[in-house]
Amino acid sequence: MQAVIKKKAIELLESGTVNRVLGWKAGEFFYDLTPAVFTTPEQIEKDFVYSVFSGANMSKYLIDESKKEGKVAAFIKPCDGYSFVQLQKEHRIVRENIYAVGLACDGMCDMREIREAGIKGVTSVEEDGETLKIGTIYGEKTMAKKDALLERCVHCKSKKVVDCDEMIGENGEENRDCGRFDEVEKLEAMSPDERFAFWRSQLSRCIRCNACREVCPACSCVKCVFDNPNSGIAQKAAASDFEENNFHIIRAFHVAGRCTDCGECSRVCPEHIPLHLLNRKFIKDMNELYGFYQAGADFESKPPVMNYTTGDAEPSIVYARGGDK
Amino acid sequence: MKTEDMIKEITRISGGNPAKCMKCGKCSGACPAYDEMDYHPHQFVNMVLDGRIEELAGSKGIWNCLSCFACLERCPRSVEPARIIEAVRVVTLRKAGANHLKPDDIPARLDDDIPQQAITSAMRKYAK
Amino acid sequence: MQRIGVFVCWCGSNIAATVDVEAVADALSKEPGVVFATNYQYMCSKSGQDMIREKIKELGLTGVVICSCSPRMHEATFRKTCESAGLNPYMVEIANIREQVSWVHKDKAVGTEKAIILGRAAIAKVQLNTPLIAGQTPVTKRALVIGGGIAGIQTALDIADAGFPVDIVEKNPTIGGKMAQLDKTFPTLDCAACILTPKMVDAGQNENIRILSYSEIEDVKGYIGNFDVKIRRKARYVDEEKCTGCGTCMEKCPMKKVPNEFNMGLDNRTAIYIPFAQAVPKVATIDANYCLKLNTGKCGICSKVCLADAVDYEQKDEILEEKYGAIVVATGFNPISLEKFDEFAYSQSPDVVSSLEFERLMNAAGPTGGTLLRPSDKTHPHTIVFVQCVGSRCDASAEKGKEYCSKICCMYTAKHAMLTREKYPDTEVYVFYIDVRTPGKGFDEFYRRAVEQYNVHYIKGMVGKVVPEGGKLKVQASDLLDNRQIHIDADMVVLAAAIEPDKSARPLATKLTASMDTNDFFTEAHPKLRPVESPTAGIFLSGTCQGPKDIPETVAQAGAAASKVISLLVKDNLVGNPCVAKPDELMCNGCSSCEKVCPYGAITYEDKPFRGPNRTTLIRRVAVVNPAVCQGCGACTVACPSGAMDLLGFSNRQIMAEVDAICK
Amino acid sequence: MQVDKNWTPTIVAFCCNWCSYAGADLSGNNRLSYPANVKIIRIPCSCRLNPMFILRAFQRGADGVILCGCHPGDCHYTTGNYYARRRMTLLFSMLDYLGIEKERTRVEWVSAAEGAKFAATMNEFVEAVTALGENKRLEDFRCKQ
Repeated sequence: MQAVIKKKAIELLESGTVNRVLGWKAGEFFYDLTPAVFTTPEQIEKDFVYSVFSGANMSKYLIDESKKEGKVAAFIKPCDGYSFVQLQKEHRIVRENIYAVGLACDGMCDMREIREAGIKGVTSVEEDGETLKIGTIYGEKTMAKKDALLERCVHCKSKKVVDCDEMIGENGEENRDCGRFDEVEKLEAMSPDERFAFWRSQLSRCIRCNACREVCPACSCVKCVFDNPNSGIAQKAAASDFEENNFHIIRAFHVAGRCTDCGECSRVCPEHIPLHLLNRKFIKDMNELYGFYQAGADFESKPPVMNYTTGDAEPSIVYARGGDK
Repeated sequence: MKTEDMIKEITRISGGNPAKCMKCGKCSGACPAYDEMDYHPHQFVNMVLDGRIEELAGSKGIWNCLSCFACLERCPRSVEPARIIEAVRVVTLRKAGANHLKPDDIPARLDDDIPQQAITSAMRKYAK
Repeated sequence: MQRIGVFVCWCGSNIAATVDVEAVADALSKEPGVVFATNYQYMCSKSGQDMIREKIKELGLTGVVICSCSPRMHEATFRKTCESAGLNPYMVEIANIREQVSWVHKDKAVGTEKAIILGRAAIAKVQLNTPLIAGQTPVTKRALVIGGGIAGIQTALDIADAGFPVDIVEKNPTIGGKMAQLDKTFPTLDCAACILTPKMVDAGQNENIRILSYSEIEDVKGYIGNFDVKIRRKARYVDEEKCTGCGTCMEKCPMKKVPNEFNMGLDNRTAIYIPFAQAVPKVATIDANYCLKLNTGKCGICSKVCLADAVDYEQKDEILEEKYGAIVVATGFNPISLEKFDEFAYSQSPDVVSSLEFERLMNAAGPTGGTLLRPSDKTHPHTIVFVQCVGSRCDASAEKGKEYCSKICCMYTAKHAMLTREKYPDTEVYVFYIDVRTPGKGFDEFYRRAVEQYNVHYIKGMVGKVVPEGGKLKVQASDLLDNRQIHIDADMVVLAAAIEPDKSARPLATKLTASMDTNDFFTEAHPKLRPVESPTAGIFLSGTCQGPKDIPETVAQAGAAASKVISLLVKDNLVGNPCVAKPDELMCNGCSSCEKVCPYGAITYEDKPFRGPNRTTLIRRVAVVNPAVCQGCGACTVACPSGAMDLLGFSNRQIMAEVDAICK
Repeated sequence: MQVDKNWTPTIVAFCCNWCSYAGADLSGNNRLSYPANVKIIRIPCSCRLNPMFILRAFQRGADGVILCGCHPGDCHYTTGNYYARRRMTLLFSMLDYLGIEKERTRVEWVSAAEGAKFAATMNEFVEAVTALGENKRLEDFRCKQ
């Protein structure tokens, strides 16, 4: 796959279709791939990496990149694709300045899962069909790829790239039966006390590094309310339980209906807080109450929070739904 | 079964809602078996709504409904009397506990001219 | 820091009996920013107001808090008071200590404590108040009426009567609309043409009215008082100024096989045509789809025979740009397509007709010259079956038809039945009905006349199917009251088709940013209290574009819409509500969230240059609120994720300050 | 839980200007009493209520927050309460999901003619919140005296 993508990237540069390519390169470690912009075929040959760790959602970088001189090539995985379309709907990216190459994706891996499987001292990871060949300082080990997938890939909601100029690999289909709400349901079935305890145990670890916000394609405000001294709720660090809750509730609310469930927030959280469970709660509620909605699946629909029907459920439905005492 | 439960059961099986009926009578206007029945399609709906189900179930008319779906096709309110009458028949049969046919018996009785709908309908009636 | 004066009102004993007003004034005098606090018997009295004025001047107050009755009662009063003393009226806040305190809490200690808290909240809010100035926008004193049916004509006539210029934009070659096609009108049975055509002539001759026929709305920009409208004047290939409407071209035109839409396609017309004798403007139009000259380049007869030299095959569509202060939508209705109702054999037999077609068959100017003949064999029908509610009152989940009652069918069917029996007493007439709905002046009497005097057979039931067979129409129907199925061999079947808004209405609504319901009827600003206004300011509704209506209702609504337009156009300037949404450009993402929830279409977007890093310039799309259109509901403020959108007078910080003061 | 007998909850009621604020006025006009812990904040429309305000109220020590607006279909701005209805439904569901007592938040539609309903609603709501006791789960300890 990497070879094909590199070839395509070089071809696009050399043909003059684009003057730069948005892709991935190795970060501090081989598994923390970071997005990067390449301008020459040489750079691509040398640094461009596409591996099972190319999880980073590229769409947010296009907000700035698409406004620069000339066309930029971007490689769009299915989940990036939803954000890509959503951002176009929000007029945040200039589509004409982008050459989008859709990538068929069968899941990205999580280094944490590999470590948790007891594999230490990892020096390389190679994909070999269904298995991962893992080089370690203690010799080569293997592991099934499905056991190392990122959470969002375990419950992959779609393999379809909604919008691109060409595809590498076969475009896939949506999968509404992916079980991504199972965890939410488990929480809903708990008692309020248990839920409170669960979320305290999670959110109290928040160090307010803002990684979730910075990586989130929906959290792309020019200026975030939490950074704006005039908003009345600006804060640098959470000084109390309340502020820990407040930040995440407001953040989830602000992206409700625009969140494509790309899972980046949870992927980057250094405290491993399952933040996607907050967004998914909103998505699940909206699906159940207002009909299925996938942000970024099309160019026309209004998000449920910016829409209504005269027969919508009353807020009191909350008292009747979900887990009770 | 209590009357209310019967109404609920019939509504559930039919998938329709007799309360939507505006009593226009288009069903009875469309029915080709009208004269074969003691109660007519528009009456089915109303009788279910009124809870006069015993009376309806006891009538011969319900067995004369051909399930041609003319009423269902033309009903402007999506009440779909054909489904309701089918539901009444199903309830009647189930109540009688008389599964005249076992599923295994059905194939032997099939002939080529039986419409697919009738086979399905027979399965629903007789199979437990 | 503001310099705030607090004035606590006793309201006689209304407040003072259960609130210790002195303690309230005393406590509030210690709040930050408060430079003066007092209490007085009646703040709203002249001497009370004088005291406020005096203190504003004497102490240089920059904010005023009045603890008194509900702001719904006297907010306006106190705002005026302060304005007359030179203080911006929006620097006043009211703490409602009567309706919310003294009248609902009996215990004086409890009441006093709550009054102090409400006072504190008001003070906290005033701290953050900013002077607001209501914007003024000039009004273009000209109205646009879209649609030239009876609704549009009446609205235009009434507006013109008040002295304002009006343009009527009509997509067809003539005004007149559906009413021009009708034979008689219920319940008086006057001839539709006799009462409509004089109005059409009036409209054509009125010096304040300009009729732009054969034209469509291309684009609408702007807002109440200041709309910029682009109107497409479709090429009619005839110079309107030169054409005298003599009709010679129509006589000579060799293309005579064009379905005549005015007669519902029941006969033919020529390619160059005037829709009907009383058309206004009485100008010929060439139908480009059929004209031989335009399609093959050969012919040109009309041009040769035209003495006025009016025919111009080179004419092109033109775009007219005009400014208007108000827009009235009067786009009307059409009967629904009956294709999906083939149980009635509409597409199988020409003798199954819609009511509007029947109307033409009865009309003296219609295809049969007013003699009722079957379309198939031009013989006189002896048995006619009328079917009501065809496509009306259908379930939402049904695949065909409309959920609503079309309202006019019961009456026109009674009219048709009656007229048939009157002219042709040897005809048997059956009307199948579900309900006969006749709520209108003289309506039920009319229907009863059809039954009692004219012996029309009204049968409660519905036709289940119609089968053409041997020159007859076999009608199978139910008679619910007799509990039998009946079979009639009819010569004609007339279907009372549901009516639906004209297809042009939906794209027009988008251009106007006016809202519509799921049936494509325009929604009104308030279903009871503002029935002729759209929620979008400056857009008014007339006739069936808002919902099914008969002629008297349409005319009444047309007049009402006109009076609303007139009361807008007489103003030189519109004074806005200054408590409107205001976006902070520096924070705006341009994501369109706010626009999606704005019920008034007050928000647009602009690409603006901003300073970027390293002396670069970045172009960003940002929201712009038109204060003349914004009504200040605040829906956008919550939709905005970045908090760039705020509401003046009810800003995020003001409301949070109130929250803080109350929860302290 | 230990309940201080003298403790009364702090309730913030956001009322839309056109219906519910007028309804509250009417309950005053008719001298229909409700507990003094209810403090009303006037907003132009129920759709003006930002979830931030609700969280802020809890932070600053409110024990219950109620939003009152025009009945759906009667909004002065035609559509405001429809948006408010969706937003509040989702927010309340989220609060419940975080384990915060769902009885602390409520939406009621009160028309300008429903003074009696306003008073009854407030009585009922105060009772419900009193039964729950103090808000501990969304408070900010720094804001306590």
